[in-house]
Amino acid sequence: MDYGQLFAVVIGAIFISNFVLMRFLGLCPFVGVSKDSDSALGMGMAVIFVMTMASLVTWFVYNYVLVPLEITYLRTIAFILVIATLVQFVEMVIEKTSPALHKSLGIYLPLITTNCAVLGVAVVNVNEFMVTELPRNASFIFTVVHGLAAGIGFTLALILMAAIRERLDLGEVPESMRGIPITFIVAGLMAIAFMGFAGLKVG
Amino acid sequence: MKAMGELVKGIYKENPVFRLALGLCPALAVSTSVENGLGMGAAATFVLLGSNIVVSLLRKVIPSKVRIPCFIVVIASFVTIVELVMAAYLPELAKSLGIFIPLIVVNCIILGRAEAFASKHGMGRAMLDGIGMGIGFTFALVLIGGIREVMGDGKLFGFMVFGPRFQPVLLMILAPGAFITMGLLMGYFNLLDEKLRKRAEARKAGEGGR
Amino acid sequence: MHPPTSKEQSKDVGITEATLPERVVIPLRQALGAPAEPTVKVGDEVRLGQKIGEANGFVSVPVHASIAGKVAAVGRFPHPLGGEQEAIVIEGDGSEAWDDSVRPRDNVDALTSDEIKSIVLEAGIVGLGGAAFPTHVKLSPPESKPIDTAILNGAECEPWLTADHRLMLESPAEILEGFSLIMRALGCERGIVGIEANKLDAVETVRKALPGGSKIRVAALQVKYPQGAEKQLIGALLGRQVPCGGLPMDVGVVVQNVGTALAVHDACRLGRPLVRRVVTLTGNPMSRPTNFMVRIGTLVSSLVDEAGGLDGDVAKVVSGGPMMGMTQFTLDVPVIKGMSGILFLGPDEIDVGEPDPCIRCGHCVHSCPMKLLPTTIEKYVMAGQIESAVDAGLNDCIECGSCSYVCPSRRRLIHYFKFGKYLAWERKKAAREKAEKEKKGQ
Amino acid sequence: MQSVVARSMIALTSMAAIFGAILAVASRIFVVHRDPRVEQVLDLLPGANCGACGFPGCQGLAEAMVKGDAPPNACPPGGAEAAAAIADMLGGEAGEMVRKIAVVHCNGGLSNSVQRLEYEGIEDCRAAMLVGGSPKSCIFGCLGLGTCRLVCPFDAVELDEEGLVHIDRVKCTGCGNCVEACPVNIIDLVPEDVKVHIKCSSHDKGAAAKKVCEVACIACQLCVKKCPQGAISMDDNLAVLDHSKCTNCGICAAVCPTHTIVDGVKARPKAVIGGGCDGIGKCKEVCPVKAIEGEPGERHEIVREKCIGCGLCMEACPNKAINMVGALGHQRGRE
Amino acid sequence: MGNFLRLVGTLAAIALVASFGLSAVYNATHEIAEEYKRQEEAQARTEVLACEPTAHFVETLTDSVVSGKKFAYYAAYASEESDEVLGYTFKAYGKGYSSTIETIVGVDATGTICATETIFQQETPGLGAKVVEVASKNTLWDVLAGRAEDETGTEPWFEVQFDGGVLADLHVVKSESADGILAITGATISSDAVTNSIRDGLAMLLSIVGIEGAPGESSGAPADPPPGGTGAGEDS
Amino acid sequence: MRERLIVSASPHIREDVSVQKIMYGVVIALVPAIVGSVYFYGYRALYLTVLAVVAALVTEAIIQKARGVPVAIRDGSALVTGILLAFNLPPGVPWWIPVIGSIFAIAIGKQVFGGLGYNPLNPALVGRAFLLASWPVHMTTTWLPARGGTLSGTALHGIDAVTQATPLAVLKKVSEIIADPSSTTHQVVQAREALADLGSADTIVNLFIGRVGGCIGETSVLLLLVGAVYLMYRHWIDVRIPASYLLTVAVLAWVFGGPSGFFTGNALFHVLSGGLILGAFFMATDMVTSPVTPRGVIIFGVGCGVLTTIIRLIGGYPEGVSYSILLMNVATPLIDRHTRPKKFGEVKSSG
Repeated sequence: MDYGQLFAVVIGAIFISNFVLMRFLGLCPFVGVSKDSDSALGMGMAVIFVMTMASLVTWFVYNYVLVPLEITYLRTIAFILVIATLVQFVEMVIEKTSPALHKSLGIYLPLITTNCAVLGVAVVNVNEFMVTELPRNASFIFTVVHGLAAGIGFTLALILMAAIRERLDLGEVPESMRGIPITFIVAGLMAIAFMGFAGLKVG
Repeated sequence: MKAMGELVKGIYKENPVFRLALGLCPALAVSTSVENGLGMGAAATFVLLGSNIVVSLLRKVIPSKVRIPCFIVVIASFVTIVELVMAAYLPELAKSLGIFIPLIVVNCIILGRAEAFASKHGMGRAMLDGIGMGIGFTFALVLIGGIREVMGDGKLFGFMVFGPRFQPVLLMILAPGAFITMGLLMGYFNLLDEKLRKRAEARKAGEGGR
Repeated sequence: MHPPTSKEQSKDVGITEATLPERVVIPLRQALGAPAEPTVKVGDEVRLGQKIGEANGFVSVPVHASIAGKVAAVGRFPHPLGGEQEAIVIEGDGSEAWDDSVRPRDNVDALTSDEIKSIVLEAGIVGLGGAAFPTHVKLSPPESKPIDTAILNGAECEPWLTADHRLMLESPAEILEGFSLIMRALGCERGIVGIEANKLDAVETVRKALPGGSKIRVAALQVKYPQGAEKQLIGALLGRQVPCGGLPMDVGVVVQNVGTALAVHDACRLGRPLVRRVVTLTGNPMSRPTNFMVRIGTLVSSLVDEAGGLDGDVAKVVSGGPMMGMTQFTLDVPVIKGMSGILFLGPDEIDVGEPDPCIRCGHCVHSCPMKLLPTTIEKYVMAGQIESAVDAGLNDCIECGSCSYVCPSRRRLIHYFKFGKYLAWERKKAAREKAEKEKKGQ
Repeated sequence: MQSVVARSMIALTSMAAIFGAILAVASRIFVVHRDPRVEQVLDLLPGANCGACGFPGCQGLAEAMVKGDAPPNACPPGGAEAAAAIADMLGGEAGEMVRKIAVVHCNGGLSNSVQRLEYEGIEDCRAAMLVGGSPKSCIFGCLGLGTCRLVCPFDAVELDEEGLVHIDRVKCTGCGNCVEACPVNIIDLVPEDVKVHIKCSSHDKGAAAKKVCEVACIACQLCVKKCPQGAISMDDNLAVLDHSKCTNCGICAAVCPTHTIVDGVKARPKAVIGGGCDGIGKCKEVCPVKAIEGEPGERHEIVREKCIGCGLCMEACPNKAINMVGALGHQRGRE
Repeated sequence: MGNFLRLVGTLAAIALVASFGLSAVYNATHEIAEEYKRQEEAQARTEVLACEPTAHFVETLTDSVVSGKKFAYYAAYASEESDEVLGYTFKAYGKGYSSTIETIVGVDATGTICATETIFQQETPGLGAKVVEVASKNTLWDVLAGRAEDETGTEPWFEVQFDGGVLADLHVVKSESADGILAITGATISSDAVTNSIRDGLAMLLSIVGIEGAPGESSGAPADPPPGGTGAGEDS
Repeated sequence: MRERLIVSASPHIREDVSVQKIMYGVVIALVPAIVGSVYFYGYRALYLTVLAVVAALVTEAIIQKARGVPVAIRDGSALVTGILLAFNLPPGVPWWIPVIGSIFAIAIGKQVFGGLGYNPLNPALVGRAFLLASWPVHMTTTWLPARGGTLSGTALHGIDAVTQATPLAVLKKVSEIIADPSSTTHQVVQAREALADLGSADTIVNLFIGRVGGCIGETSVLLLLVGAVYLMYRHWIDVRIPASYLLTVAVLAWVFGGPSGFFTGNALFHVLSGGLILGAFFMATDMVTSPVTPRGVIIFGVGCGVLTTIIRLIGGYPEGVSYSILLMNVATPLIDRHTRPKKFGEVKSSG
């Protein structure tokens, strides 16, 4: 187990190639739910949870169903089925067992089904940790940790953006740039700032 | 006339990217060049068309509780078909679109249209809607891709535009360039919309006065 | 925060009695709370000190005739606190005789706490520092909140104003007696007179006037704005912080202005209701800055004439000090109980025009004595996010003006806070009405 | 090769079946009661959960719509169709009501009224009231800082250079926001079909009002006397119109010496005396603006410039010799 | 219960149909895709050994494992009977910015690189993708006006740099004046990925087949210079 | 007395300070460094600065005109942006670099958000980051040696690979050589000598005076400090930001920055080299983009320091000042949101 490499995966997913700012994954919810900080935090937590869970489950599906049956070409359809079910299931469980948690976190779950960051993380996991020569147990840990880190990276970008947008809401952004356009400009500038992490040597 | 309307609404009035803010991820990720934009647009259009048709046909038999999973399966099937066919017959394009082909599945445009339109209309209109939206999506991708390719690489369709002395704005090819181009284009479309609306209002007021 | 004090003009000018006005306009609303109910009608003869308006509720005080004569009118007149308010106009007959109800007391030292409170109420005394809060209310804290310290506020941190300063120099003994009566009314043992260190002569004078064995001590305060604000004064003298949304009594303290102490003395010792006060007339356009002892209801215009008029262009007339005072659009407003001064500002002393955008320099944050974030609150109010503004401390703002004073962008911070408080209050009222309606509906 | 087909089919189908079963069972175990309207709205929404609305998914938007926190058109992907359907579903309460429109009862602009002070501060009438009151000498009048415009959600209020407020009768929905916000309470909701308005709120006595404003109501009572419907009365030096009685005849506006009453009818018909006139002069008696001339017994004439088209003469003429012509499409009052 | 079955049944039925359709498409296409890939690689192998025109027969050697890492290469002979090795080809995998770049490298019998060809990359167009870009003199306007010169057969300028290179030459530099592989402006990660993967592969090959120039001596190359064309001229 | 008096809310007097005054104060504070840049790099430095300033002013004016808002280029903010942008460029860049940088800085960095006071990121740094990403070759290789000194400010001891490098780039290079196990003994010895020289008194003095290569305005610590002291005296910059920033860098560089283990780094070298002084006093203190809360400014300064050190020590760039300030700019609204000071009389912070 190479902990340095694992750490590098974490730093990479959060900062260097942040899912939102560098890989353009999960933009719809990034733009939609970054209007206020509280929703952003709730959404972020939900995404972290689902990304980790989805990484975990898809690893099993890939390694114990698709690979043995030699039908890896079905991974897209299998993964999305898994994610959709997972999200819906978790939402139902949370709504029933903990209304408070549902209010703060669960309501963001449906939004995640179609969050391409979740499917994205599953696909990236396959490309980076499963088809490579990593031993199986290592690939499992890398997959789950990567899912978690990618979720954290998404959440980081989301709450930073939410705080900025709350401030911009009180400002004088030109009429035509209000809302989504200025969000993209801010995202662009955030991406420029995040370029400072490029080439970070960790691990 | 009505059919025409369904077709062209996606280009400007209901452009999925600029107006509805859907399908943003591929719009930015794949728009590094016109070629990629066209390829992604074509792929998405095909999936849109296919899933719209199937969803429209199946709209009466699918119970609402499993509506979403069913739609997703349908869409994912079409995506996989595109993936397989592209790998076999257009391997170069498949290489450059990479990870974003499977992600067409979660392109909100497709599920959105399947839900909002195809599951409520007959096959004919659903087809037209699919094609219209696809064209709008492709248009957006080509527009963004063109801007980024010209400014960031000095090229269009892989050919130099400005000659060898041009020093391209590398940022435009990088992630920030995509965001900023998108933001400015959306802002521009808003401005355009405002202008058109004002003009229409003025015309209406003029008519009313007479 | 150290705005220029600008007190040189009038601090050495002794208090002079203004000539008896021929006509006074006495607004029925003198203090916070409900206006008084008039008890006279047009044509009635009134004597000096006679009650002409009855208190109307707990937070309300009576008003008294400040000259003898005939009631000429009861109606709406311009009010120094803005807009028009109900007032009683008395045409004077030149008589200086007090009403029969005014009788000096010789048993002052035997007065009980309750007696003092009722005398104060009957005399119509309010805080003369500017806020004009009814004094009897302040003297009657609930039993759950025992008062251990009374503070006499002689800080007078507002620039330009010298009314309190002169009063302390000229009537220290009376003020101290008034203060002792206040302490007795509150039943507290400790009394502190807080005076800013730029008035060392006043510190000296008051100290000298202290009777032997007094429980009162005099403290010289650091010169800074707003040192004289209640909460800041308590913090500076006792190191206690009045809780947010709370009153000084929550930390066992009551603060009274020196003018109020004099009024308490006059009421208890001489039996006189509050019919006069000291007003500083100052500002660069004034030909002779003056400290006047003025009858309540005297029109400012007549005072200005008496002080020799104006010899410069005046762009703003402020009732009170430049930091918290209220602008006037006419000089035909009467002196009210809470009016500590009239300040005239020339066109080059004020700034006009649109403010610049906020550059988030944070000067307002550093200057805020309440440790709020004025820039943030302002933006919330501007955006109509009143709840967020209240969360951020809108209602804790004491409107001292420090933030606006230091703002390089000349933002209208205080105006927005006043406005925000108004909107918050409106909202609360609407919510309450809605709730009541729903209750009725059920 | 067949085996790939078989493997794929078995794997995918069984996965779908298992997941479907899990969901079906879970939905039964973890059933939570929801507002049925939310479900209905949810059905009308696209269900893409794209987040374009800013709410947490379609469920969140549906709940907000039901609660009234989001307008029916808050879903961009759903487009106009979904919006219409949702509005239909949720908007059953509107019922039939007389449409009302906000009217500002002041016409004293910068040039025809007196200003008493120069206001420096927040452009909002309420804020101005906090620091010293109205800039106008008339304390009843419009402050002209546009609070009503700020609070109007429909962009229906305009402020002109005179500092006067105009309400766009098409855009105004009668929501009453401006009525509540106006610190001097000079805005009022008036039935849409009343088009004659008394544009003053001053309770000052005639002379005092006239001194500070050229278009103030001076309480001369002319309108009260001339109104054929008895719709105008005097309340503390101010003319007040009873909307339920007004027929928009416009007589009051024509007789008002200070032009305080404004006739909002765009075009009025004119009376024309036809051949049936026998000169009995009834019309001349009733004409409020003295627009009829003629000797008794002779055919009378209308002075077109003076005629305001109120139609009183037509009603008064026993010979039915008078007709109202012009102003095509104009409707007379509410019959 | 009927409802339950209907839910599950619908979903399963759709999945059944979908999987049937998909597997049919898969059957029809995956052979073609794989065949294309095989041919592409085979062709690339021949092309990168163009400097040894007599080499026309390439044989797979079994995978070797060197210090825990798998490595596979092909040896080229003049004919099936010949046992004189004319050259070698191997595939180098370099982790670039957004993909693993695969390059086929041809090496002659002395250990000098003959030619290289990048067969797979998904790097950013305009940046990392320039590893396979052909420097064209033709502008869009030339093409539109029909003035374009024929440029078929031109090699990408980045790949050409490796031709004739030996192990010691394989390090990335950022200015044209220095010796080494000139990095692509703004795409140092991709440049490094290709160069380092070729260097590592070559070193591995040399040590396996026993040509002089062991890995230890290749150290003149800097270790992972920073990306983004940033460092203030760290390179010579 | 006037016919119509002015009525407004209190207070009725104002301190004699304005946005314009502050902005021109910053310009005045930058004048010594401008003069220094002309001395060290010749008139080209001034030429580039003027280009940047003119481009910034013209862009601001054009956009404000197009937006239909009053043209406010006199407020001096665009002037400051232009100067700071030029200060962040190597002295040998082509003329169009400062022009395009200024246009981007003003248009995308500032005006698109509504102009002065609303931009979340420091426009000058946005401009610089844009240029660095777009034309990395120009931005990293066009250094000029300073008059009276050298490019690297120190002896190189045969580290031939770094003839074009600024002190920080030399540091990065030698650290890499030392850390690289494949380096020859000779190389390591040379690198250690060079490293020792970097920390020598001579180099430190060179850095302090400005006799080293670097961006136009960042080299002379002495001249920058002169301006900074003026600004601090006028209370126009918040001292806590540069103080916490520099302290953090110093401590972290000392602890982690050494080639031979913890607590061997040269804090002084790190503080004086690169754009740290310029960044800490003139860019991190940009009022618009830094927090306003008392705790927030400390967090901001420390955050800048941590990020700068991380990028310098293990990042892909030799210098990390501009990126770390940009990153902390991004975090500023979040910091402000969570560091609201305790109100006077607030019994317990309610969360």
